[in-house]
Amino acid sequence: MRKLTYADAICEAQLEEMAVNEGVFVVGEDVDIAGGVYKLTRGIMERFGPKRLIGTPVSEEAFCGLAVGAAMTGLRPVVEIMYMDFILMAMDPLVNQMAKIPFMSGGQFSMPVTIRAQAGVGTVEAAQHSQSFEAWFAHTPGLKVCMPATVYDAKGLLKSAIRDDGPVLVIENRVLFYEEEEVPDGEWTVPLGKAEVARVGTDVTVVSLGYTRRKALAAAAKLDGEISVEVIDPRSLVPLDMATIAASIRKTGRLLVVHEAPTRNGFGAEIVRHVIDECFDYLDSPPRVLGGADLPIPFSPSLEKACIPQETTIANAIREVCH
Amino acid sequence: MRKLTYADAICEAQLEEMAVNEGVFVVGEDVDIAGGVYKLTRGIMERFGPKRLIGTPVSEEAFCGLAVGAAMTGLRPVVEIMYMDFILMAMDPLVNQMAKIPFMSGGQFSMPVTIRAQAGVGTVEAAQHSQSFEAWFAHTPGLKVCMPATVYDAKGLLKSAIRDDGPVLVIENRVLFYEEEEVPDGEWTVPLGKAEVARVGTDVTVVSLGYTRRKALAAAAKLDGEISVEVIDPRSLVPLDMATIAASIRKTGRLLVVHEAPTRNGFGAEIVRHVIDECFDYLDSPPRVLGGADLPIPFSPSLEKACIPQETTIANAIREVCH
Amino acid sequence: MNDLTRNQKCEMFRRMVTIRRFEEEVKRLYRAGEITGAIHLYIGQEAVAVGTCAVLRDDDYVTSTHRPHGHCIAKVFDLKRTMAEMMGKATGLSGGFGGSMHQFCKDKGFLGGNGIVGGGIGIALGAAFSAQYRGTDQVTVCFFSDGAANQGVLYECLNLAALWKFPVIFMCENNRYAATTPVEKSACTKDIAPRAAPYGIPWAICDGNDVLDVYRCVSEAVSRARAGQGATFIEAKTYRVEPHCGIIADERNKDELTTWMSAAQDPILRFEARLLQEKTLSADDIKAIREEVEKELEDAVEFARQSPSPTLESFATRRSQSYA
Amino acid sequence: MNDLTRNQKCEMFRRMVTIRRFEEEVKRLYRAGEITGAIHLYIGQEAVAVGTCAVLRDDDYVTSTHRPHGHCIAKVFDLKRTMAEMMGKATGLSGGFGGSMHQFCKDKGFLGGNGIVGGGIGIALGAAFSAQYRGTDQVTVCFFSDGAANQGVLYECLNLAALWKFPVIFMCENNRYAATTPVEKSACTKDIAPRAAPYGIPWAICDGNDVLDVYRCVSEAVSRARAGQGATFIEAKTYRVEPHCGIIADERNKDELTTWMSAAQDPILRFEARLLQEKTLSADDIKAIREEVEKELEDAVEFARQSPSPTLESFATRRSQSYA
Ligand SMILES: Cc1ncc(C[n+]2csc(CCOP(=O)(O)OP(=O)(O)O)c2C)c(N)n1
Ligand SMILES: Cc1ncc(C[n+]2csc(CCOP(=O)(O)OP(=O)(O)O)c2C)c(N)n1
Ligand SMILES: [Mg+2]
Ligand SMILES: [Mg+2]
Repeated sequence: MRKLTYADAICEAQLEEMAVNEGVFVVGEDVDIAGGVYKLTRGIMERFGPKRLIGTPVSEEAFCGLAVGAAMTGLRPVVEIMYMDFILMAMDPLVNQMAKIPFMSGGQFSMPVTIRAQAGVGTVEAAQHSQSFEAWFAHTPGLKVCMPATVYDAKGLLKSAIRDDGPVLVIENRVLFYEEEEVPDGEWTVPLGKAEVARVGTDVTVVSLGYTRRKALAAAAKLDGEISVEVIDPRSLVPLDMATIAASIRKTGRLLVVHEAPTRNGFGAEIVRHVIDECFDYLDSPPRVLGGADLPIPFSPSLEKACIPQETTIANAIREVCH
Repeated sequence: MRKLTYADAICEAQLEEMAVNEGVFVVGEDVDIAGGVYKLTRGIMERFGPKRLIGTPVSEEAFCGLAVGAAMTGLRPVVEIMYMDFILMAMDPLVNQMAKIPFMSGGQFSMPVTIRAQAGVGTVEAAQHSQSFEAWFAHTPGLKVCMPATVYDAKGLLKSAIRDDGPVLVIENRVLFYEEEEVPDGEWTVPLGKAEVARVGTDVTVVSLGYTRRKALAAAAKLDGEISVEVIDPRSLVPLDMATIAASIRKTGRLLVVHEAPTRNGFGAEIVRHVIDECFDYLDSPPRVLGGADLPIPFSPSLEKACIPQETTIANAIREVCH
Repeated sequence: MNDLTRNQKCEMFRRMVTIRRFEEEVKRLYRAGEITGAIHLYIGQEAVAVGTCAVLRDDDYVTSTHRPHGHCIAKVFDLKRTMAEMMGKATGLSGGFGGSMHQFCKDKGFLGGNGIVGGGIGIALGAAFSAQYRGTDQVTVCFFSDGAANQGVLYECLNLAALWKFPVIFMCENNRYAATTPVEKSACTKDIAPRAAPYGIPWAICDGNDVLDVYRCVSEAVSRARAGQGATFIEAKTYRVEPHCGIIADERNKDELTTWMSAAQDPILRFEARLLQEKTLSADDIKAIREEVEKELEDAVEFARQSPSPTLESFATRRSQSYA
Repeated sequence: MNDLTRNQKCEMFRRMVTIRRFEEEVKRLYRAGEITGAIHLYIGQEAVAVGTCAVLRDDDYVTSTHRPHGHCIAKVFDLKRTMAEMMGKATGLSGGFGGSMHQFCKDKGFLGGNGIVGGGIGIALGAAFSAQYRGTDQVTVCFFSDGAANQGVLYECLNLAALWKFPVIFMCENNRYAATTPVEKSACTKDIAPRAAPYGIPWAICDGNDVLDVYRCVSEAVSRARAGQGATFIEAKTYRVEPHCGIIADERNKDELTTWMSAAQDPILRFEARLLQEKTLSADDIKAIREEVEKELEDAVEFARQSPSPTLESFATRRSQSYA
């Protein structure tokens, strides 16, 4: 075992995949200078040079389009979108093109594009630097979506994404970049579509997306003795590992979904829909979603905190679900 | 009473609001030539001239940005986006700018922009001309969203949208454009946030979005005698009239939501979440969503039909919910 | 063009006639209800597609638009599968999943039509990048029209293509209209090609109704691209003879239409006259070509009609492959 | 500039010094943890904001960027509320909801900073449209930098501004960097302004570290715009002295930095020298101005510190107003 940060896990995944497949290249703003603004491409220049690590102008639509064309002609692009908010400049290549061409072409083209985009609330960067769009992309047929919340998953999911023949959106969490965790030596992958039971419990199932996994675990620890909380991190949203979630709910009979994205039409609603479909008769109380406020994220630090789930609000919501 | 088409209802709403407020102007591609490609701006040029009916080049990002700046400085733009799919070129002005500026500016700026975009499956135009993004925009704090399914609502909701001081997305349905209905003479509005009970029933509640209202009504008629179906058209998704939906479910104990957008993380899931929150104890069976397939819309006409709810699949789904 | 052989010219003529007749047939089938959807015809622009693709190799790339039949026939030349796609059949180029606007042919480097105006430009950039990355001398041609020239992505891509010396040709078919909007109302200047100038990208304007002028201009651009000298921007002045799309009324000036369809302007009549005049082909040769085209077209329609629709099963298979 | 009065020059100098000192203070407060978030400092570019806004009226419009403090102070000149916004206080220009990147002031035509690179360009187009629509002679200035010049929306807007003769000035502050990327790596040509040429938009390059050169250039553009003669594109050559953002490491060449901060280049030192030389101000005048600025800045910081945070109640009120 060794210690690794989330940011370095991202670097490692890219380095390893670049080493085994020379069609893999990384493209994005500032990625080529000093390991990137957030140091998520450190070490790549030294090892693979500017041919395979391409810093771009601020032209998101063009370089995401470039990824589509490159993937259709035999390459395997990894695109870094600095903040997920900026993906709004590149919605045509993502949604109209890469998500659809494999299908529209009758299966002629595969589309091995990985989009790495960072989300996360908590760095006081206000409404245009705090958005979480996982629900949008989950609603876009043809895209896969995952949200690594641990260092282990940051590396393992990214490697699976790069190897996947379809477009995969990997939502990285900016608040976690420099957090260290113990990880195994060497290589590993985490398959897309496999949830992790992050904590075993018997009274209630908490499904947490991305960073909220940590807060949910903290809340669960706090409730220890009072309520036995099972925490599940789905890790990928599309495909979604409903088997693991459903098994948990058949045991606990209760569900709380937690995410930072706005509650209205968030991915929480989608999980509730599935659970109602598959586990209705096992439910002891109505499944609930604790998402972010249905507001843009305010700048003022105190209000920012109030807009997303926190350890205490999660604990309270768990209590309510278990009333 | 008189007969009016859905397209003419849209024209009337714009003409009437332009007459009472000289800050109202209409902007979009081809809107100024011969009443627009789909004749949704007929009569405006004759009455208000090119100053207030502005045909643009194919530059969606620029003219949606223009609407933001115009609204911030005292005007009341109505923007036509030809197909909703093309809104992907303008996500920054819509989501990062107009949805957020009223909030980020601490309430200094209002944002009276109406975006008219057309959706609809059934005209055999394949994956890039068939998308329904209502769930995305419902998930975007700061935007209101409505989906008129009748001629009456096409006019009434659009007038309310134009009068609203915040950005409102009006999703028009291309398949309905030339359908005629009987409507009252003169002026009316339909408030945002008010559902309509389109058919009264006692056994099951069907909530239908947009065009599926017609198919749901047809399915309900077909089931007459077998199952008594209540059909509710929420008309606006944000704000959502949960009171009307909840009252219906307290009566029927059963729910089916129908929409054309992909099922995964569609607005159906959001309605299910609300119903579970508010009516769990009244439910006799698990609420279900019958949405579109989680696939891009295929071109082949037979497959296109198979990808969205049809009268018979709705009837079957109603039967299942009532098993 | 002295470097073109008789066979080449003959083939170019054949393809132009094929496109014209294909489009006329599509129009007829659309009216008869055998083809449905949004159909954008290429009639009047045949010289651009053919003059361009005649320069290209099979392994070169092309990105196309919502008006792709001409480009597709010029590059792929598979009437049967193209017609089958128009009818949404399983034997179509895209298996019936794409339709008119989404013809794709991987084997011939045809990276697809595109329902999004401007949607192919970034894809072309990526194909050009890919050739450079893989160290091949493949060239990419990006077709678009005057309307698409107002999409910002074009300028992002011009900058990148210049900065990185990509082997790409931006081929702007200025057919004077974007849907119903005349180019004078959408572009602030008379010509579009000079918009490439500030990026240091060589640009040229050619007569888009003269297949040899197109060929000449594209040949130069392709040589430059293959030699690693980067991008070129070409504006081909032409005219869209048909209404924008099956469903849309056309309120254009009749005189304008008549002029562009006259023997002095029609790209096929012009090329035919030239071939006759320079005695490359005789009137009998031309008649024979036209008859062959007729026969092939008939076969293609028949093939398309007889072909099965894609089934729900093939649908499900594809789904499990690429769609989660 | 002979047409500038002593008072005007004096005020320009004061604002430049104010911006510089404001930014230095922000840096200090950021390090001390009193200001949080993503902070982009304007140090070194003061001549651009001040030279530009000195030409404008209160009812003219400005759109800004992620680096808005300079533009905001130059146009709005309300240190207290600007500083309060930096701390997310209820008395801030945006009530604490916007923060550093989202300062707004409707009364002074300040249409906001913008967290999206290029996000303000379309908004500026709309403000210019609006003035023309309402028949006023208001002018709009759109500030952006070399990085934003690679966003396609700029070219869409240039075309529209030219086509419709909008009273808008595109002010590109070429400060040589976009985050860590030097302009040579992002733009395929040396200058950015000539990219406006194909649109028929007059363009100019000015010395962005010389406030009088900026003033002169913008004056001409504003006259043209007010007279209904349409848009202008100005590139102001300047330099971003601080790292891109509080959190980002800076690996630039030290010599480059030293040169640009030298008395020969620093915009404030240059203007000061000039004012002294032409005897517009004495050394004492300058000292007095600097002291006044110091005092005002202290007051502003104190005001911000003492101000309350926005409450959940104000939040709820706003919510019911604008948010469904
Ligand atoms: C992004 C986008 N906006 C609008 C449309 C609707 N539309 C389809 S074709 C067209 C006109 C395109 O004109 P041009 O680029 O000149 O192509 P042409 O039709 O002349 O081949 C428009 C506006 C679209 N398909 N995509
Ligand atoms: C659309 C978008 N892409 C990327 C970013 C991240 N980002 C913030 S500032 C910046 C550099 C901008 O450079 P420039 O336009 O030159 O402005 P400057 O920082 O020099 O003022 C980048 C890439 C962003 N905010 N928005
Ligand atoms: Mg055209
Ligand atoms: Mg810069």
